Amino acid sequence: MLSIRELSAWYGAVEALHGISLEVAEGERVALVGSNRAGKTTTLRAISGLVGRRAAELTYRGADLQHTNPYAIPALGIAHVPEGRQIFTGMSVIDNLLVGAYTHKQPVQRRERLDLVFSLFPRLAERRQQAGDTLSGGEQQMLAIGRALMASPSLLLLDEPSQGLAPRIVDEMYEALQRVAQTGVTILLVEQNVSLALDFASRAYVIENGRISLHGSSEELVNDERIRASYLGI
Amino acid sequence: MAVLQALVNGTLVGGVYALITVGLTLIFGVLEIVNFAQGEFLMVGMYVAYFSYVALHLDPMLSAVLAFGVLFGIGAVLERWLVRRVLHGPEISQIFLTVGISIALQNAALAFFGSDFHSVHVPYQTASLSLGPIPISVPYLLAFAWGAAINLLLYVFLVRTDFGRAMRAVAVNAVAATLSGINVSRVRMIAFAIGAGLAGLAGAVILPYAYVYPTIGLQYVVIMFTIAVLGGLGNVNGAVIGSLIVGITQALSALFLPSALQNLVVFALFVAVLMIKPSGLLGRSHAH
Amino acid sequence: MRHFTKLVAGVLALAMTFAGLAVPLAASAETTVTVGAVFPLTGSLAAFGKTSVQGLQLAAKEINDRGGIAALGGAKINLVVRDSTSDPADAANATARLIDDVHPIAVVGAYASSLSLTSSSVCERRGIPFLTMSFTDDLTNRGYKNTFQVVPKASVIGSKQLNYAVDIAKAAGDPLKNIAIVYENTAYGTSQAKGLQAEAEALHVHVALFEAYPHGLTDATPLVQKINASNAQVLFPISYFTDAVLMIRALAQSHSKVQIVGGAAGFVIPDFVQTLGSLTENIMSIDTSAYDQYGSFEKAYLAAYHTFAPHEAYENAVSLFAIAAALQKSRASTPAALRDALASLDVKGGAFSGMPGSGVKFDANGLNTDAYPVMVQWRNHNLVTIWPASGHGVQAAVWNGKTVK
Amino acid sequence: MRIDTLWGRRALLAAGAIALLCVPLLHLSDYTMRIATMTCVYVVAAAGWTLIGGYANQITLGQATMFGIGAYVSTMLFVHFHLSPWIGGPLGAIAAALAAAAIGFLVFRLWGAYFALVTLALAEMVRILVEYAQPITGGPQGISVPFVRNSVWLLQFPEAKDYYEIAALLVILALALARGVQFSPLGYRLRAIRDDEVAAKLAGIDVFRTKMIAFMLGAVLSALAGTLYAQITGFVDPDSVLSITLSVQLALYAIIGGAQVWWGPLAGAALLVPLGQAMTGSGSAAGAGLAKIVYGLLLVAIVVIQPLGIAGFVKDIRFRRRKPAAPSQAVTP
Repeated sequence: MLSIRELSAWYGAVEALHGISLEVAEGERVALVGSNRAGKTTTLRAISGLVGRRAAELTYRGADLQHTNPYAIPALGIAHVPEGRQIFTGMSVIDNLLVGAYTHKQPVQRRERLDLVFSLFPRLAERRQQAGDTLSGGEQQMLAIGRALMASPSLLLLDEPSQGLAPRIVDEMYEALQRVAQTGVTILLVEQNVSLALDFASRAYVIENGRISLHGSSEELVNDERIRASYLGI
Repeated sequence: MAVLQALVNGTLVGGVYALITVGLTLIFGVLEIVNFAQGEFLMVGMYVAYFSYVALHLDPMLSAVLAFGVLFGIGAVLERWLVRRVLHGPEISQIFLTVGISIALQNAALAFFGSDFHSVHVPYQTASLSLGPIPISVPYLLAFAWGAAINLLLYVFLVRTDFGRAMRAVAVNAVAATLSGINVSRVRMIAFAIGAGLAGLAGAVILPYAYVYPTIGLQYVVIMFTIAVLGGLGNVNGAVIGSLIVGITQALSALFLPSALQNLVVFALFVAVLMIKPSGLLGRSHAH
Repeated sequence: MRHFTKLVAGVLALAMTFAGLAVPLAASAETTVTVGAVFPLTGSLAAFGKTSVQGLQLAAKEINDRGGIAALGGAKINLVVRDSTSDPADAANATARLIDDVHPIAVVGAYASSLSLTSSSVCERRGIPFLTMSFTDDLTNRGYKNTFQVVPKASVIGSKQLNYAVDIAKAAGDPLKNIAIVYENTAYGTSQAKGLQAEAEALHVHVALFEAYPHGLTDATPLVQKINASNAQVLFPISYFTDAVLMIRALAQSHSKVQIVGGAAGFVIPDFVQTLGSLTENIMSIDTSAYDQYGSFEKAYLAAYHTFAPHEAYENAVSLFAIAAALQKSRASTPAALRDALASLDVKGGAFSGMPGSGVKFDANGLNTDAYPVMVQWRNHNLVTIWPASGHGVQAAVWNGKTVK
Repeated sequence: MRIDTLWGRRALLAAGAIALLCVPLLHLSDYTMRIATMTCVYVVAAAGWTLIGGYANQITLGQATMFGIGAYVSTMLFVHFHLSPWIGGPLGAIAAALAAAAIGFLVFRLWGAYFALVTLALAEMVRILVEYAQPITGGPQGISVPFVRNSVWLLQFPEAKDYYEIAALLVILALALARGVQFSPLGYRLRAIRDDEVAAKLAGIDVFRTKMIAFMLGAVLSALAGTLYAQITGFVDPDSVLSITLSVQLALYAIIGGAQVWWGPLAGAALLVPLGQAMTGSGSAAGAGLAKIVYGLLLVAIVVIQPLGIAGFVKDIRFRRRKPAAPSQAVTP
């Protein structure tokens, strides 16, 4: 459903991705792993149009993302949970979620999405009137994911959901993500914690210095010597 | 008694100030630029009301809606063609772009409308109601009512509607807003247009007790800035509170101090507040 | 990008065009006498600059229609107008440029005192006569040889404003005891208010409120509250139009019945009655010219601009009439000769009838000693002269609703 | 042609300075010389703005305060104590530097728009106080500088053009200072603050002190310009030397010329002062209004196209700089 061929991306005049190719099929869970500054976040930002990019192919369900305005991409079914959560500070939890549902105007549908988010993250329901920036880090991450889910996405781009969170919270988060995936949402996950990522995803790409260096099923990669040495510390 | 009268007057004037200032605050909140042409938008609004009165005998309280529309259009065009280009540019461009627009508007008014003073004649112009022994000016009261209504409407718009929420979202985090499917450029354009429109509306509403000529904006612009910064630039509720503080301070200080020093007190208060809280009373702190 | 470069090019081209327009064609010198006019046509004083120029243009037309300056072979007045802007330094620049460009025999300007002060300095240094209807005392206190003030100076206007009011009140049987003076914080306001205050002290009138306010009010209610609290019998506001309007409306809203005696400027212009309508009824003001005595000038102005002629229009016209009279008398063809002719000028009646004293005669400092202020009053949307009672064509004053005989 | 050697550049600058001093040899009209003289005054005043506003990006909208202090202090000393402006001017400059220190102490922790607006408010406070202190300052009526006699010692000459050489010397002094600062360690520190204040602080720069030095130096320049202005016009009042309009104008000259380089104020004032004068020539309000619309539009066009002003255009030409072809649309927060 998401096809990427020869994707390059720039920050200003600096090229940060050098022609990567990547496929995500309907219903899959795919991880993109690599070290710091390897280009993982840039890949997601390039898909969402937040950085300058050029590609031989960059399509989602046949729609050409290169010729779509960044703000129109969510309406195609892609929801992006950015690195560092980026919740709307000063706005309440419920307002954050409602902004997430900006492209979905029907009240009934919104009600359903809200119920779904609150059932996935009951703690958000408790704090619905609280300002977003008064939440704990884990709650903020849940809010960011919940906000993305409000748009009823078919593809969820997740950028470092475990960053800066206590292990217990991370487990809780990934349980919730499992349930999200079970509802049929395709997931492209960027994660620095490689074992966590390979655990969750069925396939993974390894990115190094802006290029894809390896890809395969999670099982293959877990057993790959290079991966074990460089990323899993075994 | 005199104090009570001053409080009443100060509150009324404060309500009017809130109406005049809220547009500036909205523009700063969403686009993070200080619009130095806001006084000229007010001036154009006054001319719209004046010409509506001359040509159509429309009361400024009604032509205020028309003034809003005209300035909304002007604001949208200016944002689309000019302001947008400096939003990511250096601060200097942001400040002096709107200074340039204000010079051009002032002199356009001079060239096309002439330098004469204009005002309107409405029956309630010098009327006043009596609240016990305290007279309350009707034109101020009407302007105050408009101010209250607009601030309430704006509040409802920002809090209860999707587009208003989107506007707040853009103000806080434009990237996350884009990722939520919000057309950030369009939201900014409309925020600028609404901000300009509100200045136009305010201009119309104050016309019954004031007058218009090309450089009238200069008389209001400093007080606008003071209030907007005092309340916290970008914070709409802050603008209301700042307006009331300035209105009441002016009225009360007039009781004890020479009128010539009236604005000195306001400025001193303004500087003092910023020394204690550099982002204004209700302003959010910026990581700049 | 390219289309913006074009925009800049266009803007520059336009600017150059204006710059080009500004350079006048060399005047054919034989049959014309060039007189310069420097007035604020832009900025906050633009409205008054405009009416001043209108008055001058009508005066020039009147002189030319009557065959020009007969003594100079029917030479026509060629009036060259320049924008002083509302800034004193620019007024000086504009004057210097005017002198360089067209070599006028005299300059008339610049309405506001601050502009006239710098403009007259330039004229003094170049030896060009400068005629003005600005009020400030400074203009003729500096020992300049080339500055001529056709109107009484501010301190005199201020003292007469009170003096006449005291006389009128006495005649009405309601002696003046307690007054309020509010004045704008400008050169005009402060110098006139000082004259008023000094006169009040001399006449033992109690000043219950002596208050300066910043010019360009956005709200007059605090000021009006002070006025009301002072319980003054009479209010003497010294204000330009904009503040006068706010103040009078706010006074009406507070049900104030105080008798207003304005300090000229904003109180005696067409905009005042057009804006305030019947609120102007019985408001008095000191003034430097008598509207009901303008004669043919008044009719010509009304026909051309559909309002009565404000005092600055007439008084600037008087400056030009004085120049014409001096030229006629002396056949002067140089600024220096004109200066001497002006210094010894003594004319009465005719076009000068609208000036109280109906004449122009300058003292050593260049002050018109014939002129004195008059009190005028709004009646039924018109200004009538009411004091001094001995003057020509003076009508009865109405003091606090009571007609004074 | 490019002159890249150190001595070559110095020779060029010296030639420029000499050319500036030799302008009177052209025998231009009195009016033209008057405008040339006024242009020099504004170059110096705008250079004062550039040191803080341009070099450090602390956009003050209150530079008129410094100009006004220079004009008032020297004029008051001259009128009340018959003190020559040659002494009154430096005293005014010291007073302005002290005022700058006080203002800087209050405002330097504010950022961006807040900084700009607070400097504007403080400038208005100064204007109100000067108007109120009538016995000393002459209040809103201002002070007329009496013409005593033609005298170098009293800095009094009959014509504005007679001030030209002094004004030109002051320009050379001011630009030498501005250039010196630009290429000095102080200049690097100011640039670091302009680019990123937080990073500058982390790099160990005493941000407050650096801004303060630039602000005070700038105040001295603007104040000296104010002194000269008062002598030339023979009249100071709050509206002309302490107004917001003047503050904005000084900043404009610097910005249009290029706020980040020492010669920006020169380029800006040399373009805008004569242009502004040319435009006021029209004899009708509509014409004058139309001319000033052009002025406003010119400003709009320049800040939109080239925020670095004339200096930016020159840089583009000299380096034939081409922007890298932008890839498809990107959103910046």
